[in-house]
Amino acid sequence: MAHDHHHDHDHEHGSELSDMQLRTRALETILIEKGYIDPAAIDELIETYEKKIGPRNGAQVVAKSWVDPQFRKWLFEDGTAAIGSLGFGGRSGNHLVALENTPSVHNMVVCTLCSCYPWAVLGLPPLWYKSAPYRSRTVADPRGVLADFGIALPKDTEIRVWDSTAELRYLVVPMRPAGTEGWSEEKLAELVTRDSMIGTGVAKSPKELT
Amino acid sequence: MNGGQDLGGMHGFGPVEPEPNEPVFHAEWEKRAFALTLAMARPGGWNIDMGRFARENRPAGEYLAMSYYQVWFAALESMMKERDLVAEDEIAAGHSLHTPKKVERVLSPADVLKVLHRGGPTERETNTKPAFKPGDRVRAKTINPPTHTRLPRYVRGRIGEIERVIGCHVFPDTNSLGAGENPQWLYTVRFDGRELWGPQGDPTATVSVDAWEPYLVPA
Amino acid sequence: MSDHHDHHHDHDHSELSETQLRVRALETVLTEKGYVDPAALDLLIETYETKVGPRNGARVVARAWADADYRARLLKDATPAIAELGYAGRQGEHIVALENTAAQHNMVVCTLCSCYPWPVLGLPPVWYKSAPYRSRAVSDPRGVLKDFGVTLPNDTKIRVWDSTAEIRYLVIPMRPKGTEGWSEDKLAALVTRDSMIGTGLAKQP
Amino acid sequence: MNGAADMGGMHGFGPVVPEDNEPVFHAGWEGHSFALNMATGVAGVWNLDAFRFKRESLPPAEYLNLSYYGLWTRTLELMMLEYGMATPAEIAAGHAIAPFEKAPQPVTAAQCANMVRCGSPYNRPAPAPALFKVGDKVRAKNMHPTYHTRLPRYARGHIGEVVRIVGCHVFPDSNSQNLGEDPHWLYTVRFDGRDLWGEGSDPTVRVCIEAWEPYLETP
Repeated sequence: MAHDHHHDHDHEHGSELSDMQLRTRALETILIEKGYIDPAAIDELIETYEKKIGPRNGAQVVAKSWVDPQFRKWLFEDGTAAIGSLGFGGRSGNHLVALENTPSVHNMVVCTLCSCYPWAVLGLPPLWYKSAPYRSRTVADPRGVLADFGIALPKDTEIRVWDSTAELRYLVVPMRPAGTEGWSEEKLAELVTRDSMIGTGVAKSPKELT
Repeated sequence: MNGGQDLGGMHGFGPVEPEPNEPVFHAEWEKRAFALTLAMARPGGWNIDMGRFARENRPAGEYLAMSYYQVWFAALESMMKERDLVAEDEIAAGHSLHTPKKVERVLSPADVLKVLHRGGPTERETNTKPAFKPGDRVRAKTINPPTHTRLPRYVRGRIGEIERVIGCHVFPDTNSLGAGENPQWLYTVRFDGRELWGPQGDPTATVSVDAWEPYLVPA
Repeated sequence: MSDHHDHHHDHDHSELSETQLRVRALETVLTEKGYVDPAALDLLIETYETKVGPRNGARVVARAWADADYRARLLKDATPAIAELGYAGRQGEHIVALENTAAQHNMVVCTLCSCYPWPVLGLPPVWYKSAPYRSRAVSDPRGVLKDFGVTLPNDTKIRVWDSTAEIRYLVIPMRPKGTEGWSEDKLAALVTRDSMIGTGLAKQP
Repeated sequence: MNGAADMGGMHGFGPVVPEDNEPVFHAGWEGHSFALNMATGVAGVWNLDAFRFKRESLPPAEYLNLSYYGLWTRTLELMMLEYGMATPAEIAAGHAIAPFEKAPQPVTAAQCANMVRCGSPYNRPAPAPALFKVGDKVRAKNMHPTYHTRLPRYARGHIGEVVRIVGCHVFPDSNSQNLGEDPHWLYTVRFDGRDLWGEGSDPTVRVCIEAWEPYLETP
């Protein structure tokens, strides 16, 4: 069964790629010929999300919240404003809510209906976030999904899943790892992984920094 | 399981398109896939509920993209592979490559009509009493087992009325897992269209499902 | 949208030939291993292609129209009443007959798979097993009836039966007017398959 | 609508498979599919909710078998057809076919950069006070509209607690049908996992959704 599935996937992926390549190019050509879009706008958008906006933004937010109690308080009271003060916001980040992970509560974010994700602080979502397995199972079996990521939480930790059904976007603030006392924001930000800000991971420990 | 097979109330599939003068089978291979499935049940040692679970137990996109007998055939293949009756290399070669397993009984042409006539009755003797009687209001439980169940998603959590006590029948939820027939009382439960679908429901329509006692609680 | 449909059909066709090859390969393997007897397969196919079909159900309905005692027996306990006519067995072990009246119209579906009363109706048509029927029959039965060109009065109650267990349902359509004194054989010719599923009505004389 | 997009609680899709060092786009065309969708969004011919509705209206088998950006490209094709930006012949040819009217003003890189920076806020002035307050128990209505809605099936009919009043936001159910923004109060509602999935499920799980006031009722 598993073997068959893989076979199918390869098959579809391979044939779909060239098909979609052609169809996407066709649309782009039409839109440019008809004057709806300036080709430079397409290049600008691709470059922005490939190079400029990504999880390093979110990591800065988290690191600051670890060292600056006032910022942390503000972040949980008004995520949009606090995050905006670092220069992040806009598209898929107009209404940001920060969620605090603690030893007793672990937060996880999903969009069961499509693929809502806080682009402004995390960039574009990875494939797994948009996949049927993640979208179907996270609300019903979050511990099982965490196990797919190699994460096992204590049995009595409350797990809060946030299904992004509206235009609110969630940023999980992971727990600060032990042994990082006195670290700079820049160094702390290196511990903050993308997955730890979705809730499918935890921040790296100092040992994991190479 | 909440899979591609649980279609009640889904949108987006378009109109029903009846085919004029539809043949019983649409291709020669469909006939063979049908007959093989019926003929292998006994030697294969599976029951109807295991067969249904094997059909639905796949990604919804795969289930929905397959034709009807493609689903049957895929389930037949997977059940035979699970039981080491046939291996993938044999299907690829189109010939037997490994020693056959001993099986219970091969269906002979002489037995075909007898077997079809006997069918597979699912009613069982019991000394228990049914918990509900006609007219009782019941709520279908909220359950979401990842394994086979015959309680469709669209009735879960909804309130209906017991219309008929059918008898004590084999329970698919356990039978499909090889965990025993575990017979349970079976009822016809009638639901109002608006109870199921809310304001979008047709006030003149009701829907009845057959539901085993473990699916129901008093409302 | 139409190009999408074409696309899918093409896709299905290429899968068909692949499935065809796999089915043949599997049948060869099973025959060589002695798990199946090819003559039994041929008999199974012949039975459902030529012997068991909606003519069986039509005879049951015609008898119910012509014989009040039989009708009463059929509606009380359909399995033995249908067996009187020689129809029984696989996928018809527990049959319930549903009476259509001017006040109430019955329709049968299996949202979870394809349950269908084989001994009286044969194997189900493709549309009965299709996603559009299985999804909409329970939530929009009038819309489905419209797909079949059937419009019922607004105050007719519609009862949908979702075959979730091993109970199989046979709809007894209303007897058309102007058929008084007709023989059972002549009546049976009015009984369509769809009228016994509830997606159609009996033919008019 | 109850379409393939509404995946919460479905079974059979297998494990989540994270990809090491995943690139932002897996092929050049994916970046272009993404950028085209963003840029046409800036053009303002349609709104985001209408786009989502079109995407989830694809036949479920097609939706489930397309890759993520494949779905975006397919939806963009359908939107361009519906809103008269291209003809089927043009999409097949991959070129504009004369005669056509040239758009007065193309979407520029500067406009796109501005959209990325500013986004598009969804909060609006409130036409009336909020009906619910934090701590209120609310029931998600049992509704099954055939049009776009953001109330997932798994939450319908279940009771939760208001944990936040988000504000007054554009209502997708109306906006997706081009019936206006019709803003309504938006709440974060928290459900106990056992209420959603049944008695045997994980007691430590809570699920929060955002729900507009018309989705909710007092239990």
